[in-house]
Amino acid sequence: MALDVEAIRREFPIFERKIHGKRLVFLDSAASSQKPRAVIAAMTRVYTHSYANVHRGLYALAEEATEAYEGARVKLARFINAPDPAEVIYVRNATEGLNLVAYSWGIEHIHAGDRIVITEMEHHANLVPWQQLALRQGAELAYVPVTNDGRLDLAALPPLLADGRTKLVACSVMSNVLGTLPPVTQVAELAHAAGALVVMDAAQAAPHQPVDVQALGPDFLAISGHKLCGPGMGILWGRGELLDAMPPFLYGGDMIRTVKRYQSKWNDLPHKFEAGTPPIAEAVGLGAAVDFLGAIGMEAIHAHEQELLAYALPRLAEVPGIHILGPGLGERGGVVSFWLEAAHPHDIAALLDEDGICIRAGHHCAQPLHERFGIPASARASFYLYNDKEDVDALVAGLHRVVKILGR
Amino acid sequence: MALDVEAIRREFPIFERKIHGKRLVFLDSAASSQKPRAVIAAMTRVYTHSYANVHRGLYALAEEATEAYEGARVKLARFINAPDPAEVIYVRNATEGLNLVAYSWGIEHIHAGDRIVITEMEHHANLVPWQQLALRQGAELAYVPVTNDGRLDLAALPPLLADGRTKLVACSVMSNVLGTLPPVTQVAELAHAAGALVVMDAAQAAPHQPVDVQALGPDFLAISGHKLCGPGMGILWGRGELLDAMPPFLYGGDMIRTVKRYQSKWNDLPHKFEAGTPPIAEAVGLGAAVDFLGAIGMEAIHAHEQELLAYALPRLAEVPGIHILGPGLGERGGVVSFWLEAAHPHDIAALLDEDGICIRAGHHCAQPLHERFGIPASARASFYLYNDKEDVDALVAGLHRVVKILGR
Amino acid sequence: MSSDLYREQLLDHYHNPENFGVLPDADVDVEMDNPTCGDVVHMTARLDAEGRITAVMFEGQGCVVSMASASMFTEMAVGKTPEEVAAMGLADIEAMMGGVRLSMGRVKCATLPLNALKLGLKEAGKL
Amino acid sequence: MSSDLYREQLLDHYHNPENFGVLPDADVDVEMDNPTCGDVVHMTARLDAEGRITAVMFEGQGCVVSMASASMFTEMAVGKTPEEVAAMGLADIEAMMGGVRLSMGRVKCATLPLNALKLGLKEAGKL
Ligand SMILES: Cc1ncc(COP(=O)(O)O)c(C=O)c1O
Ligand SMILES: Cc1ncc(COP(=O)(O)O)c(C=O)c1O
Repeated sequence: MALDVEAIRREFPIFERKIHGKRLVFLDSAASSQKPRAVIAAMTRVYTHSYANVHRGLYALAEEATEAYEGARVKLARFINAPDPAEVIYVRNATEGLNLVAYSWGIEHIHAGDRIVITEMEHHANLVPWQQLALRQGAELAYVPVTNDGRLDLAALPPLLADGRTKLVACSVMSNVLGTLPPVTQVAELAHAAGALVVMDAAQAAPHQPVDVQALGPDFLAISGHKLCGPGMGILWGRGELLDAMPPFLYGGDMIRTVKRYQSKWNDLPHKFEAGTPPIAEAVGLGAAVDFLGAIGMEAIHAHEQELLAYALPRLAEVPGIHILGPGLGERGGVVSFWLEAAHPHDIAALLDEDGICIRAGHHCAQPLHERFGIPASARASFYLYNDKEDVDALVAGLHRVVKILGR
Repeated sequence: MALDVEAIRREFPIFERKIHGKRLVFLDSAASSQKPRAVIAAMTRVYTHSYANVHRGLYALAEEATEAYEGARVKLARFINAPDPAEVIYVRNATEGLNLVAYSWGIEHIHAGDRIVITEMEHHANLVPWQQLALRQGAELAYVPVTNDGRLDLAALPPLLADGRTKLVACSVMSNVLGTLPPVTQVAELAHAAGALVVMDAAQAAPHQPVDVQALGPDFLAISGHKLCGPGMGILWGRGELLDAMPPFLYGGDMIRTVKRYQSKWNDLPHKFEAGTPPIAEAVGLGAAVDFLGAIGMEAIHAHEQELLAYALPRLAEVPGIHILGPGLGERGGVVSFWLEAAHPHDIAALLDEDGICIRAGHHCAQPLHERFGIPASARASFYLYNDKEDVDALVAGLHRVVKILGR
Repeated sequence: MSSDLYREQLLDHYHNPENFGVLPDADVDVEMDNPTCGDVVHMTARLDAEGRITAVMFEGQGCVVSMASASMFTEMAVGKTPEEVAAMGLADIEAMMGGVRLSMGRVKCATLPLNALKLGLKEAGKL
Repeated sequence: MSSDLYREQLLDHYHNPENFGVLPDADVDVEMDNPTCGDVVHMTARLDAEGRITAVMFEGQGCVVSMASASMFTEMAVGKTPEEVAAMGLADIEAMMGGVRLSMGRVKCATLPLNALKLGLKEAGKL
C-alpha cells in the first residue's frame, strides 16, 4: 500500500473504539470524515489557550486568535493553490458556499431567458440552488446527461452553449454517488469559450486528490471542511475580480466599512462575505487538517484510494445480485455505490452495522441521479486514507452475509 | 458574591495561562466568551468517540451523533423555553439568524411603502439586514431613538406604529454597547397590537439572564452560541406557524423532501432551514454550554453581574476624564462602555493589555449609536460569570495608569 | 438494536407477508412513500357498518422494517375504529414489532404503514 | 509588543507633534479616516519644481500610533518623490517608528498617514 494505514489510523482516536464489540470499519467518509488528533488538538488549543473574538481586538489573546484564524486561511489558499488568501471565504459548509454564489452573483447576473447548465450527477447542494435561482429569475435549467456507465456525456455540453444564452455551468469535480471524475477542465474551457462562468463543487474531490483552482479553471469552487478531516465548516473560493464586484450576501458586523443610518459601505475581501463572529477555533482546526493532509500528500492519498478501489471492485462484483454504479477504474475516485437484488439499502446498512461496518444508504442527496438510474436509493461505501484492504474484506464478507440473511 | 468565582474560573482552562506574565483579566465576553472544560470535552468526545454525519445514518456512530445533535436542540429549546425544539434552527451565528429572517420572511412580506422600525442602539447584525431589506424593497426604515442616558425612548414607538405601515419591529434585548435592557416585552405588545412582527436580538442578553421566548413575546429571536460559553455558532428561534409558511433560505441536502429535475419540495422544521452538513460536534458543545449555565443558574449569573456592576460603576466614575455610556444600575446588564478625555480607545485597550486586561475598543459594530453620542469609538469592559471584584480593581487601576501615561 | 430487527419473526413477515395485495371494494385506498429511501406502501381497507376496520391489505416495496411493519399492521388494525388508529403512535408500532426499540433512522420506515392508513382514513372521510 | 509602542519617543510625537497644522498653498490636500476607530488625518504637502516633496503638515485625531506616525511621517516624507512614497509600505513605517513590530490591530492606524499621502498625491495628479 502507498500509505502506512496502521500509523495513520493511530492518529484518529475514534479507531480506538469498538462498535458492537467489533473493530470500527468506517466506510462513510464521503458523508463526513473522521478527525485526526492534530485537528482536535488545534481546536482545543485555541479554546484553552488563545480564544477571543477575531479582528480589531487590541489585546494579546485576540491577536493570537486572529493570527491563527487568518493563518489558517493562508494554508487553505495554498491547499487549493489560490492566488490570494483574500479569495478564500470561510462558509458554514460547501452548501452555503454554493448558495452564496447563487444569491450574490446569481440574482444580479441570471435573467429571464438565460440558461444555467448543471449535470445529472450533481449533489442537491449544487442542484437545488441553481434550480431555484432559475425558477425565481425565469431562467432555463438544463442538464448535461450521465451515460449508463456513469460518465459525464460531454458531447451534450456544446449544444447547450451554442446559442450564447448559457450564463453559468455548475459541475461536480467528483460525484459523491458514482465516484466519477468528470473532465471539469474541459467543461470550464468550453463554458468560458461560450462566455459562461463555471462553478465547481469540489466537496467530494478536495479530500481525496489535489485540487488546484488555477489548473482546473473554475470561477468559483466550494469545499467541505468536514469531509477533509476538519470540523463542520467549508470554504468558497472565487476569482478576486468577481468577488470584488459582487454585493454582500449576509449583512452585519465585520463585513462593513461604514454603517450610516440609511446606507452602508462594504469591507474588503474576504471580510465582505463573512458577517458576524466566525467559528474561530474550527477555522484553525481546518488549517490543521490541510497541514495534516499535506504532510501525507494528496497525490499519495489519491494513489492509495485508487489501489483500494482496484482491489475492491472485482471482489464486490462477486457478491450475488450486486449492481455497481459508476465508471471503471481510472475514471473514478474511491466512492462505490451499489444495490443488491436481495436487499433494500437500509437493510444492507443496518446489517453491516452489526459487523461494525459503516456505510450509507439512501439517495445520498442526489435524487435526480438515482431517478436517472431508475432506483430510489443505493448503498454507498467510500474510502479514505485510514481504510485498507482489511476494510474491503470486511465489507465484502458483510455483503455475502446480507445476501444470505435476506435472500430467499 | 452570589457565585463562587474561584471555582467557576477553574472550569475555564484559559485562566491557567498568563498574559505578558500577568493574570488574565478577561473583560471582553460581550464579544465572545471563554469556554468551560465541559464544552470543550463535549466536542472532543464527539470527535473522538461518536463522530459521523447526522440524519439518515443507519449505523451506530451516526445514530449516536444524531441523538447528541438533536438532544442539544432539545436543551436549547428548554434554555429559551421554546414550545417546540423544531422551532430552534441551528445557524452560523446570530447574524445569520437575523439575515435568514430578512431573506426568507422579509422579501415576501416587506413591500414598497411598508415600514421597518429598529432602534438606535442596534448592533449592525440587527441593523444592516433591515436597512438593506428596506432599500431593496423600497420600504422605509425608522429608528426609535435612544435617550441621552442610553435608555430606549419608548414614547417614540407608538407614533411609528400608528399608520399601520409598520410590518416589522427589530429590537435588541440588551445593548452590546450601553448595556441597556430595553422594555422589549412592551415593544412586542405595542408592535403586535399594530399588526407588526417582532424580531428580538438576544445575542447579548441570552448569555447573562434568563431569556424566555414565551414571556418576551417575539416572533423571531436570535442567539449567539459563542457568547454563552459555546462554540462559534448560533440559533434562531421562530414561531412554528411563521417558519412553516416561510420559503427556505439555503438550498441543498437535508432541507428537501424530494428533488425532481425542475422542482423540489421542502422538508419539515427545523431541517427546512438547515441545508448541508451542520457543525455537529459544535452543536453538542452548545448543548453542553447551556447545561453548564443552567446548572449555575441564569438568575444567579445575572445577580452576580449586577453586583459587579454596582461595584464597578462608582469606582470607574472616579477615573479622571471618564465618560460612561448607558443608563444607571437596574436598567442595564454587565457591559460598560466609556471614553476617556485623555486617551483614544485603542490606546486604552493596548495599555490595559500590558497588565493582562482584555477589553474591546472601537465602535463595537454599532456605528449609528456612536454617531448619536457624537463619538467615533469607545472602550468597553464586559463582565461574565468568571469575573470578580478583583477584575474590576485591575481595570480601574489600569485606567488610572492609562491616564497617567497619556494625560498631559 | 439492529440485531433485534433481523429476528426470525420480522424476516418471516418480510419474506412471507400477510395480506399482501389489493382489497376489492375497499373503503380506504391510499398510497404513501418515504422519498428518502424509496419505501412505498399501497394500503386498502374495508370498514363495517359501525365504522370498525374489518380488513386491511397492503402492497409495496421497501426495507425489512417497513414491509414487516405493514404486514403485521394489516392484522393489528382489524377491529379498530378510525379514532383508535389515529391515536396510535411509534410506541404501538414498536410493541407490535415485538418490543424492538427503533433507531431514529428507522422510525419513518416502521411508521409508514400506520401513517398511510391514517391518511387514507382521513381522505375517505372516516376521520 | 504594546510596551514598545508607548515608549518615550512615540509619546513625545503624540503629545508634541511635529508639523501640526495646515500648509498654506499646498499642492496636495487630502483627508482620510479609519472608520473602525475614528482616526482621521488631514495632510497637506508641497512639491518643488522637480516634483520632490518639500514640506508636509498634518492635523487630525486618533490614537498614539496614528498620530505619532503622522508626526514622524511629516519629517520622513520630505525630500522624497511621489514614486518613492508610493513604494513605501508597512515595513518602512515600522522602521520609521523605531523598529516596532505592529500587531494586526494597529497596522491600519500606523499606515493611515502614508496611505493618506499616497491618495493625495494621486488625486493631485502627481502619481
Ligand atoms: C458532491 C457534494 N457536493 C456538496 C456536498 C455538500 O457538502 P456540505 O454538506 O458540506 O454542504 C456534498 C456532501 O454532502 C457532496 O458530496
Ligand atoms: C447585540 C448583538 N447582536 C448581534 C451580535 C452578532 O452576533 P454574532 O457575531 O454571533 O453573529 C452581537 C455580537 O457581536 C451583539 O452583541
